Order: sequence, then C-alpha cells, then structure tokens
Amino acid sequence: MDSKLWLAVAVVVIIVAIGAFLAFQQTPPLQTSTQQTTTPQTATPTQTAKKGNIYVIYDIGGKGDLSFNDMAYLGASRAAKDFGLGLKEIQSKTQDDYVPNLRAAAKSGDAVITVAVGFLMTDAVKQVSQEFPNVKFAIIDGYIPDRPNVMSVLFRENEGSALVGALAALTAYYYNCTKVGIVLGMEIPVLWKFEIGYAYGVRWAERFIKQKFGKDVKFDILYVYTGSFNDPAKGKQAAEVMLAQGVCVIYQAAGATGLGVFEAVAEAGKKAGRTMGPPFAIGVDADQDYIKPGFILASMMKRVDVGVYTAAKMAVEGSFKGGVLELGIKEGGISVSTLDDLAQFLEIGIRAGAVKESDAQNIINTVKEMRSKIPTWIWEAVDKLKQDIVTGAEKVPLPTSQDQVVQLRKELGLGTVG
Amino acid sequence: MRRLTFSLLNTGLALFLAFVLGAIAMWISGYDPLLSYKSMLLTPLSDLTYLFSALAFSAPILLTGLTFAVGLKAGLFNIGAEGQTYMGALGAVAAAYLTRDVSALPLAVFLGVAFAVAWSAIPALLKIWRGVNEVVGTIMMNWVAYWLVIMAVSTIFANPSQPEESVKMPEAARLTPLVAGTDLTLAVPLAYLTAVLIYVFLRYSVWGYRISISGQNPTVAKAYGIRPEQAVLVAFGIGALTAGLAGVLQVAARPPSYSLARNLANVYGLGFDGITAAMLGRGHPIGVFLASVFLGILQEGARHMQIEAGTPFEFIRVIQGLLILFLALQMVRKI
Amino acid sequence: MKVSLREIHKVFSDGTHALRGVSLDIFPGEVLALLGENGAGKTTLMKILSGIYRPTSGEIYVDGKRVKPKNARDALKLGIAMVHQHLSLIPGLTALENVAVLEGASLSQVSTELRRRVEKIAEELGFEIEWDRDVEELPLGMRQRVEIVKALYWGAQLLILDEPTTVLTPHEVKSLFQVIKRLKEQGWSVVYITHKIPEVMEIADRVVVLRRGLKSAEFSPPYDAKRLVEAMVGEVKTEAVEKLGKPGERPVLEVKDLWVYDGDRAVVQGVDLVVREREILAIVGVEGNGQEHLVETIVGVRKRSRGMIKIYGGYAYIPDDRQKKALVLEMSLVENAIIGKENEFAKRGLISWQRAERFTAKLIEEFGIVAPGPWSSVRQLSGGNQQKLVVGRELSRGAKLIVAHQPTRGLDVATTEYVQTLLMKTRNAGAGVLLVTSDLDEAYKLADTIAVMYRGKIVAYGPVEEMGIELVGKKMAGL
Amino acid sequence: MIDIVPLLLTQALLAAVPILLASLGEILTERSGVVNIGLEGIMLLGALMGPLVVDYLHNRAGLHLPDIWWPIVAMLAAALTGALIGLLHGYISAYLAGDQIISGVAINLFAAGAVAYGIQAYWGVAGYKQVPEWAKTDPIWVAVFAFVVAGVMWYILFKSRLGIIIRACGEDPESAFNMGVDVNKVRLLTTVIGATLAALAGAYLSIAYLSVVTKEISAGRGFIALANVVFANWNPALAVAGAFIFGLFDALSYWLQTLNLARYEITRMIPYIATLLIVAGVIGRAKPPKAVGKAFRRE
Repeated sequence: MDSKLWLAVAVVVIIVAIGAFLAFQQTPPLQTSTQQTTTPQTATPTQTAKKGNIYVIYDIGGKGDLSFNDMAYLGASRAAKDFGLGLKEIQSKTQDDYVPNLRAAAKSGDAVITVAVGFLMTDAVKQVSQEFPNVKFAIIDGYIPDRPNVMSVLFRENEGSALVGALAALTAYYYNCTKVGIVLGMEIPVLWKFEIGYAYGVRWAERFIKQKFGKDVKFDILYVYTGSFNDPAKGKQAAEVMLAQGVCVIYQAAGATGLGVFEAVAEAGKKAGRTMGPPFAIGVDADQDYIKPGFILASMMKRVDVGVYTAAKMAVEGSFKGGVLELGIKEGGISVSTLDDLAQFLEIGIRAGAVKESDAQNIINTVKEMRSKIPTWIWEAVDKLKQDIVTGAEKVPLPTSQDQVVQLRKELGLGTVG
Repeated sequence: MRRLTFSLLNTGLALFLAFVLGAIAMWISGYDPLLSYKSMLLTPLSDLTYLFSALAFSAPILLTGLTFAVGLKAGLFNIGAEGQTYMGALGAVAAAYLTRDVSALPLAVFLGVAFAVAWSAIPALLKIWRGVNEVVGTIMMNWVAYWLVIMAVSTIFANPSQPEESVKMPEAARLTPLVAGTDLTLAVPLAYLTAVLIYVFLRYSVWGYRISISGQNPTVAKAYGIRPEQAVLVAFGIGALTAGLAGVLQVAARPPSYSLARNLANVYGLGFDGITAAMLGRGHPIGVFLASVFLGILQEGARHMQIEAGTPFEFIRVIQGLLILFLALQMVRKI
Repeated sequence: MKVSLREIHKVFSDGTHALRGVSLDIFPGEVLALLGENGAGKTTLMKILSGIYRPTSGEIYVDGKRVKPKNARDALKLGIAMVHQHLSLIPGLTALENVAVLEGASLSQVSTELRRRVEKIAEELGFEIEWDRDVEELPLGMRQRVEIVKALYWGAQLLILDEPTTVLTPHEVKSLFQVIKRLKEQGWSVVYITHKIPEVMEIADRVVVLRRGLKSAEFSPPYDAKRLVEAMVGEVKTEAVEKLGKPGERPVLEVKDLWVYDGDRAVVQGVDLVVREREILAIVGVEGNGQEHLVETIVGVRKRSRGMIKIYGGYAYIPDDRQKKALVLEMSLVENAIIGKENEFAKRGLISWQRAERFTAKLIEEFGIVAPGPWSSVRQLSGGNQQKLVVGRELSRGAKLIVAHQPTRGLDVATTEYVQTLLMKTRNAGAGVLLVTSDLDEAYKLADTIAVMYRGKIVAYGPVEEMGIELVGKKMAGL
Repeated sequence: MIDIVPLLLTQALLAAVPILLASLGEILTERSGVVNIGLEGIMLLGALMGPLVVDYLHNRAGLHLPDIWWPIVAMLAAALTGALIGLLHGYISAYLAGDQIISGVAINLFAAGAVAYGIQAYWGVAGYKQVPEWAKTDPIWVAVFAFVVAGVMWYILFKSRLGIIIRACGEDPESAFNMGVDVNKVRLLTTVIGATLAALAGAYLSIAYLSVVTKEISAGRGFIALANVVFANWNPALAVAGAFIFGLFDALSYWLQTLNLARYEITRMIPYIATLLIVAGVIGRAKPPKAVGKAFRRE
C-alpha cells in the first residue's frame, strides 16, 4: 500500500465527514418525518420499557411516496405516541422482503400490531398470519377477509375520486372550460378506482349542470398513465400536454410523479400572470394543498393514517378482530380536504420544523382566497354528491377487473378528445 | 495463486474500510454502529429462518451476477440481466397461463429461458451486425422489456381475482419451501449448482475457453479459427440462460405469491444487484457465489438492523457503495 | 550540439537487463549509425536519450551539462528528437494536430503561423504531406515524414531515426538519404539506428555497434562489411539450411482474384497466387503495400470483398506481431499453447488441462522455450521465447500450409536462424509455406518462389532463380 | 393538432437538458480516456446538494442574499459536489489505476443510499422536498447554458489545442505522455469537469425543471446519458441532437397517450426502441476513443 492510497482514503473520509457535518448540523438531530417531533427514531431505553411496539412494514416505494407509506407512518407514529408504544419501521427493498419482514416482526414477540402497508403484501400477510396465528396484523389496501388475526383496511377511493371529479368539472365549467384530466402512475388495480371514480364524478357534474342551468355540457376527460410513481418529470410532461389541449383541472394519483403535475399547473398559471388557478391541480391521499398553494383546488384524502391508527387502537384496547375494515366517505376514511385539514397538516409540519410558521399562515391565506373564488354553489354541489354517496343514492362504480375497467371507460367516455 | 491472494486481501481490506467508514457515518448520524453491525451481520446467522431467507436472496443475485461475469469473460459489459430476468419471469407466467398442472414447471423453465435468450440475442446480434455497443443495446432492451412485461402482465396474463399480479403458478408446479416456515426453496441449491456448472463451463469447456480468448484478444481468436462473434453470442446466450432462470425461479420458487407483480416488484433490480455481486466476486463464478451470499446476508441483515438498531435501510446501500469503491482502489498491489 | 551518454544501464521492470553500461558521444554535424541486431539495445539506448525511458543508472550530458529528460518533450527542448520505428503519432488526430500537441494546452486554435511554418519545412525537404487528415489514414512513409517535420519544427538539432527504411520504398529511401545529407550540411546531428549493413555504408560518418547491451565496436569509413557483421552478431555458427527436393505439384493454397477493402480503399487488388507442397513462396515488398491485409484475409481475420481463397489441409499462422496477434499475454503458456486446437484436447466439449499441460511441456522442451513454468503468464517471457512458443505451437499443428508473416522480426540472430531452419524443415517435410517478409535476405535464403507486392498488387512472380535482386528492388519501388 | 408542436418541441428541449449536460460531461471525460458510469449517482447527489446547501445557508446559517443569487449558489453547490465526486473517481481512475467501472457502480450505489437518507436526515421529511420559490430559476437559462456548454465543448475538443491534448490522452496516452502531456492530470481534470456537469444536470432537475427533490429524481437519466454518448459518437454536437431526439420521443409519448392512440406501455417504449434503431441504423459502428477505460501507467 502506498501513500496515494492513504490520500484516497483521506479524501473519502473528508467527503463523508463534510457531508455528514452539513447534514446533521441541526439540533435536535434526526427527525424522520414532517409530522412527528416526539417519536424517537432509535430504540432508546425508555422505549424498550414500553408495552410493546407497532411494526410498520413499508412496501418498496417506502416513505416519501406521498401516498400510503407516508400516511401509514403518520397514523402509526400518532398511535405510538398516544398509546405509549414504540414504533419499528421496516423498509422493503423488493417484494421478496415482505415475508421475511413480516416474519421478523412477528418473531420479535413484542409486536402489538404489525401493519403491512400496501396491497402488494396481500399474499405475504396471508402466509405469515397463518404461521403466526397469535400475532395481530393489519393490511392496508389488501383484501384478506377470513383470518381472525388479520384486519384488512380498505378504502373506497372511487367515492372520493368522484367528489373531486365533480369539483373538477364544475370548476372547469365555471371557468368556461370543458376539459379535465387525470394523471396516474403505473396502471395497477388500485388506480382504477381513482380513474373511474373521477370520471363518474365528472359525468355526475354534467347531469348537475343540466339540472341547475339547463345546459348540455359534455366534458372531455383525458387520462394518462405515466407508468411511474417516482419521476416528477413524467408527471410534468403529461400535465403540460393536457394543459396544451385545453385541460384546466388535473387530478393526480401518481405518487411522487404527481409532484410534476403540480409544478406544470402552477407554472402554467404563473405564465398566464396569475397567482392562483385556473388551471388547477387536485391532490391525492394526503392534504397536498400546501405544495402549490393557490393552484391546488383540493385533495382527495385517503386517510390511511386513520386506518392504521384505528387498527392500532383496537389492538391496544383489545377490540381487535379479523375481517375487513372498509373506510369510505361515511366512515371518515375518505374525504375532500378542507381548510381545517390544511391547518392541521401544516401544524404538524411546523412542529417538525419542516414548515415555518409565517409560511404556514401565508399558505392558509392563499388557499382560503383561492377557495373563496370558487362559487359556493360548486362546493354545495360537491357536498350534495357526498351526501348522496353516504345515503347510497349515488353508487360510484368500483372496478375490480380489467374487463370492467375497459367497459366503464367506454361508458364514461374516458379519453375522448373533442 | 498470487492473483488470488491479492484478490482476497483487496476484498478483505475493502470490507474493513467500508465498515469502518459506515460506522463513522452511523455514529455521526446518531445511530449505534455496533448494534447496527451486530444485527446486520450476526442476527441473520442466529436463526435458521433468517439464514435461509438470506440464502433465498442470494439465489437470484447469484444467477444475474453470473450473467455479468460470463459477459466480462467475453470482454462484454453485458448489463442486460435486468431485462432478461423480466423476460424469464414472463416465460414462467406464460407457462402458468397455458397449463394448470405440474407440466407448467418444465414449461416455465423452457419458456423463461427461451424468452430471455431471445431477448439477449437482440443486443448480441446488433453488436455483431451493426456494431452497436452492448452497453447501449442492453440498457435499451432492459427498458423495452420493462414496459413489455408490464403490459403483458396487465393484460393477457393478468390475474382476474388479484389484478395487481399475474396468474399464479399452478399449485402443483410450485417449488415450495424445503423447510416449512422458511423461504428456502429448491431455487437456492439450483442457483448454486448453476454457479458450479458455469465455473466448469468457463474453466473446462471448449466454448468457455473460446470465450476467454475472444474476450482477452479477439484478433488472436479470429486468427486461429475462433469466431469472436460466436463467442459473443454464446456469452450472451449463457448469460441469458442464468438471468432467465432467475426470472423463472422468482415466479415458480418464491413464496408466497408464485406470480409476477404488475409493477415487477419481485424481479426489479435483480440484474443490477447481480452486477454488484459480480464485481465483489471479481467475475469469478465462485467469487460471485460468495459475494451473493454476502449480499443476501446484508439484505436479510438490513431488516434486523432496522428493527434492532432503528438504523435506516439506506445505510446498507451506503456501505455497499463504499465497499465497491474501495474494491476499485485495488489497494493491495504488492506484498 | 554535442551529446554524451555515460555508463547507461537499463533494467526493465520484468528483469530484462537491456543495457549494461554504454557510453557514447554524438558530435554536431555527423551521421552516427547505431548498428546492432534486434534486441541489442539500440532502441532502448536512444529512447533513454530522447526521454521516453528513464535510465536505471548513468548520465547524459548535452554540451557538457548534465540533463535528465523526463519525457520526449523535455528531450526536444534540449534539441533531441526521435522518429520511432513504429511511428508514435497519435491516431485520431490529424497530422497538423500531432505537431501541435507540443504547443501545449490552450483554448486558442492551432496557430496559422504553425501551419505556415510546418508547410514551409515540408516544402524545403521536398515532402508532400496531407496535413488535415487523420494520421491513421496516412501511408506509413508519409507518417514518417510528418514525424521528421515535427522534430524539425520543434527545433531538434539531433534527430534519431529508428530503422527508418522498413516502411519505405527504395525510391523513398533514396530521398530520405538526401534529406539526411541535407540536414547534416546544415549542422544537424543524425543518429541512424539500423541492422542493415548497406545502409550504414552509404550514409554513416561513424558507426557504433551494440551487442547484448554493450558497445562492441566503433568504426569510421571506409567500412569493411564483414567486420561490421562480425561486430554485430559476434561469432554465430550458422547451420546451413538445406533445401531438399523440388516443390511438388499439389497446391496447399490457392488465391484467385482477391480484393480486400479497408474502408473504401482497395488495399489488395486482384491477387492471384498458389502455394504448392514443398514450396516456400516469399512475398516481398515494402511494408504497407497490402501484405498485412492479404495475409489476414487468407487466415480469416479480415473479410474479403471479392475473389477466392482455397486452403487444402489446414493452415498454421505465424503473425507479424506476436503480442497482438498470436498470444494472449495475460494467459498462461498452456492456455496459449492450445489456441486453435482446443478441440484436440477436449472430450465431450471439456478440455483436459492435464493433457494440455503435457503438450505444453513438450513444446517447451522441443523448442527450447525458457519459461518459469507452463502455468506462468506469457507476458513474463522474453520476446524470443514468446516467438518460439508461437512457432512451436503453429508448426505442431501439422498443417499443410504455413502462413508466416515476418516470422523473424525482432528476434536475435540465433533465434532467427532457428526459426528459419524450422520453416525449411517443415517445407522439406512436404508443407507449403507462404512467407511474407520485407527482409530480402530472408526471402532469398528460404524461398522457392518469390512474388513482389506493390500497392496491393502482385507485380512480379517467379521462381527464385529468375527473380534477380535488382529486378525485385525495382518492382518493390513500383518501377 | 398542429398547435401542439411548439409544446412538444419545448418539452423535448427541457427534457433533453439533463441528458445533454450529463452526456457532454461524459464525452469530455471519455475523450480523455476515463469512463464514468456513475453519472446517475452524481446527478442524484447534485439534485440533492443544490437545494440542501441553499437551505442551509438561507435558513440555518442566516445568510442574506438577493433572491437572484440563490439559484446560482445552488448550482455552485451542486457543481462543487460533482467536482468532489469527480475528483475521487478521477483520482481512482487516473492515479491509482483502479477499475473505472467498479468505481462508477460504487458511486451509483452510494448515491442511491445517501440521497434517500440525506433528504430524511436533513429536512426530516421522507423522500421528497419542495424547493422554495426564491431558490428556483427558469429552466430555460440552464437550457441555454447546456447549449453553450455543448458549443464550447465542441470547440474545445475539436478546434482548440486543449482538445488536441485531451483527445491525445484518450487515444494514445503513451505518446501523449511522451509529448510532455501529463496524462493523468488531464484525465483527472476532465473527470472533475464531467462529474460537475452531471451534478449540474441533477441540480437542473431539482432547482429549475421540477422544483422538488425526490429520492429517485434522476430516474435513469444518467444511464440514458451514457447511451447518448455512444449515440453521439463522442461528439458534443451530435449529443445535442441525441438528447433532443430522446426528449422528443418522450414528449411525443404522452401526447399520443392523451389521444388514446396506444396503450401507455407502448408509448413509453418508443424512446428506447427509437434510440436502439437509430444507433443501429443511422450511426452504425461507434468509434470510441482507443484508450477509454484503460489506466495509463508509465514503464
């Protein structure tokens, strides 16, 4: 070994040290979420003294997917705090990690509940729940109805998507525009619910307009599957193409790819000299209204956090039982974001140090102003649809197979361009 | 012999330094390096379930690593294992779609390997006929395979009752765990056996010899009747064989799903992990085997590190990167 | 400018002791011939002087001042430039860019001043050079001229020419000699490295002979050719190679109307030839006239565009560059020994390395190859031993046709003799040999039939008795 | 239908920029004889370090600058990151004569872990972080910059004396060394510049084009850039064309999809198939620098 080698080693050490120094300047060190300040990252002695742990197994997207992984973390960390439990997070690198991850959690013996995040874990949970009949599992988006130790938490995203579909179409109508769009990630069955629900909401809005104003309006619904949940550039390009064809409201269900949709919409608005839409984007899963305030009409909130929290609560309180916990509008698992939701999300962000208080107030003011520009009758109409869904007067279709989707696309006239 | 000693010393030193630097990074970030390493490296060995899980991870990585290693022998930088693995998995899914009994298994192997070999033939032939650099050829083919397989799994091969994945292997045709409650299936011994066969092929077979000659000096090969084009084809073909097998086994011999996920989550990235294994193993089949077991232990260890030490998963990648960086340094040249 | 070398030693990293204490003076305005056979250390010595190698020990003085050139540029700054045998122009750059490399890095373009001056120097020397073409595309003769112009442009006062005539036609050689004389008149020193006695006698003011890394003699005109040879090779017992019998009738190689293109250049143009049993056909000519393409097309390394090649009874191939074309340097002797006959050592597709090793051991013994062992890498062998391995391997094929391309290039006298003897023995045993050489002595020594190649064509062809050296010389020059 | 053309061209242009910048850097690096397949990782690190350093200086160190300066600071930070990685890779490749491929793979692996972890560790958010308005810049400036770099690099490589030296190192390091060229120094320098450009390509994504950092923001563009180098036959001028064509096919695919002309998987395949066809059909045999990937050591 020569001196050059040591020099090289030294260079590496210095780079790592500088990087680490920069990254960890902050005090207190290490918070891994926007949402929680108090959940300890590491297994501290105080934690081991706790009654047990909530295990969260993330799927391959991992935290930062702006979707169920992030929301599951939110719910789990809140539950851990509320019930005095520890939180153990396990990231999956590939699908093959699901079973070993679940097993490792189950074998630990201190799992109050093990939460499997994502429908891809269905088979794995089926298997491991059988191997460990005494361990309680919850699976998000997966359907396992027949195990006493598995709670399946399902969401009726189609309902919420219908609401934002109606909101999109009515807003478009208000701005004299007849094209709306939806940008999706990879074509996986869960996303069909978003796509079809959205289209259903748009067509509902047409009927509503006819009824209220006596006008025949026909909306074009453009949809694009970008094929990716992690490339914002794809979302941006897809949205730009839609905007160029006259689309003025775009719903996204594409994880991090959707960030590009927001960017495209906000950019187009600013180019037109506006500080607020149109055009508008619609967020998904979490309350995303803060990402581009003024340009995000609302978000279709899928409260995975509520699901996880509920499952943990039931496990702690001893009321846990296997079966399906289906959360829709009625159960409060699905909703369209409100200003209150926004304030709540920002509050969490402020506590985590990720959002400055002054910024938060600005964001709320902007969103408030934007919402006030949308006429009340639109909000009321969306509310009416919501009520109808709750009462069962309106049934939003729920596609579960390819054939159904193809059929529904035809019926609802998705993707036709005038 | 001296070369082997250098290799071992270099690898050992690289391992040592990577772990030391990794420890420093953990320590700065406020994690416990000792506990992290203990849970990462020892916990997988402490329990048969964990150990078998680690071995199960090593199998596909070994197979794709062999693809790259055989390519290196022929002087090729064949990074097509990724796409060929997809195609192998697609072949298995096609077999499951076509027959619903035990015959699906041999058919899966046949179709999977055939698809993979056909897929690798495209960049191979483009290289031979049109001089298309194999790096470009295989990168592009990987992406095309990605979308093609996703499309196939989303349409004809979709599972009507579980649309997020393909049709499942028929129960009779599945290679189920050899030890109940673990992930150890026949895939593991099969992969290890393949490594031995590849070793024998490269060391003893006429074609293995020809590949080496062509890889080291194509001019010499040509002058003495070895056609480097054929060597390229054979190297690509053998590589596709192992990569395709990896894909087939991921579908036919990997509990619990025995299917191909719509987002390819159970085959995605295996090809690239294989490159890592091949580099760690210095392109030698036995080295690749050892490297894949090591990587399997790391992958298994990653979850225990998260559970026991709370250290984030990403550290595994950082340590792998450092490890390979130190390998590149070739620190020991003279003793 | 007076240059002195004192007690130069050079030991290479592989242990070769190439120079064992050589001292030498070069005076202004003289043409010093450095004579010696291949491997004597001439080139190594001059590479040390021109900064390419660092001496293991010893000193260099320029006009009495000690200098230590670190690279060719340093040497050039001192006024010393070398034109290498295998020219060292950088491919992928144009001729002009090659001259400009020494200008150093700068964001500005190659100056028009440089172009003007370079063209002027070329004109003065009577050179025609295509300055804006990639040097790879230039004929070898022109590349040499580029190197000379480059040296002069950068102010060399001592020009070292390493075997400059191997790439030239007799006509070009004449004009090169005129250039050398003109340079000398203008006060330049020239060191002329060669192993060709006639050239020495024509051009040199003084001759220094090197042998095995030592200075063995020094001569001034008038020269005695015989003494020059003796000083160069020492006492060599040359076993006369006896030609037995007449060539047979049956052909082992037939080539008809062969055309080969390199890019869009026809480098082999309609060649016809036949090699029969017990015949050595020598193809002579200045290097770069298509011989390489012809040979490599016959053995299948290159693709023919048109024509027919028929080989009867297999072939063996001794290429001109053993390191690049015959051996895999990183591999062992055993692995190299079975190239092209791996099937003979295989059963059901698996090679028996034991048998291959036995075969290699036999080669080592039979051909006197000095090697650490059959499994050591070929790179560790000296050039002569590498060539013996190649020749041994090829002759043991038992092929009816031997294609030998410059088989003795770079070998010492003893090995040269040995290889030539082997070729002759193989011929006598009934094989046909296609010998491609630029060494006329070798051709006349061995050949039954001589063919002259010029610009891709066979311009003369006949039994050796009918092909007088004068005629061959003329034809080689395209006259 | 025709009115979509300007948009598609703009999209193609903006999508081409990161590929172009990274491939320009790689062309320079490979022309001198060093191959760096760590582009993807360097892009990722650049995309992270630009916003991170700006955030640090602005929010934590309390540095006050006019807003117009922040994007420049971000770009400089990314450039510096790239330069450091380039220094490391160049040092390994040139002076230590290490394996360049292995080193590149290591950079990719390291970056994948470090960026995902870095976002989480620094901002306390997992996976993504918005870039504040004041740190953003219009992508068109970077596009202009990229084209200027392409022009400058073309001039440097093929017209200037520096280019002669660089190409000499990549074609025949022995001879170049003998002409007094410090081969390893040149190689180190080009590797540093190449990595700097790759990092800028990453920063373009986060600072200019998408105004967000995500843990996988480079999304394979580094590998596409590698392909583009070969596509362009190591010529900066052709690299512009290659990157643009790639961007165009990419843009085209969304448009075709909104027209429901093809399944999205097929439209997503188009760029890759097109690249393959173009490389196979139009460009034909690529002619890499002769000594690329080979370490230079003196006898």
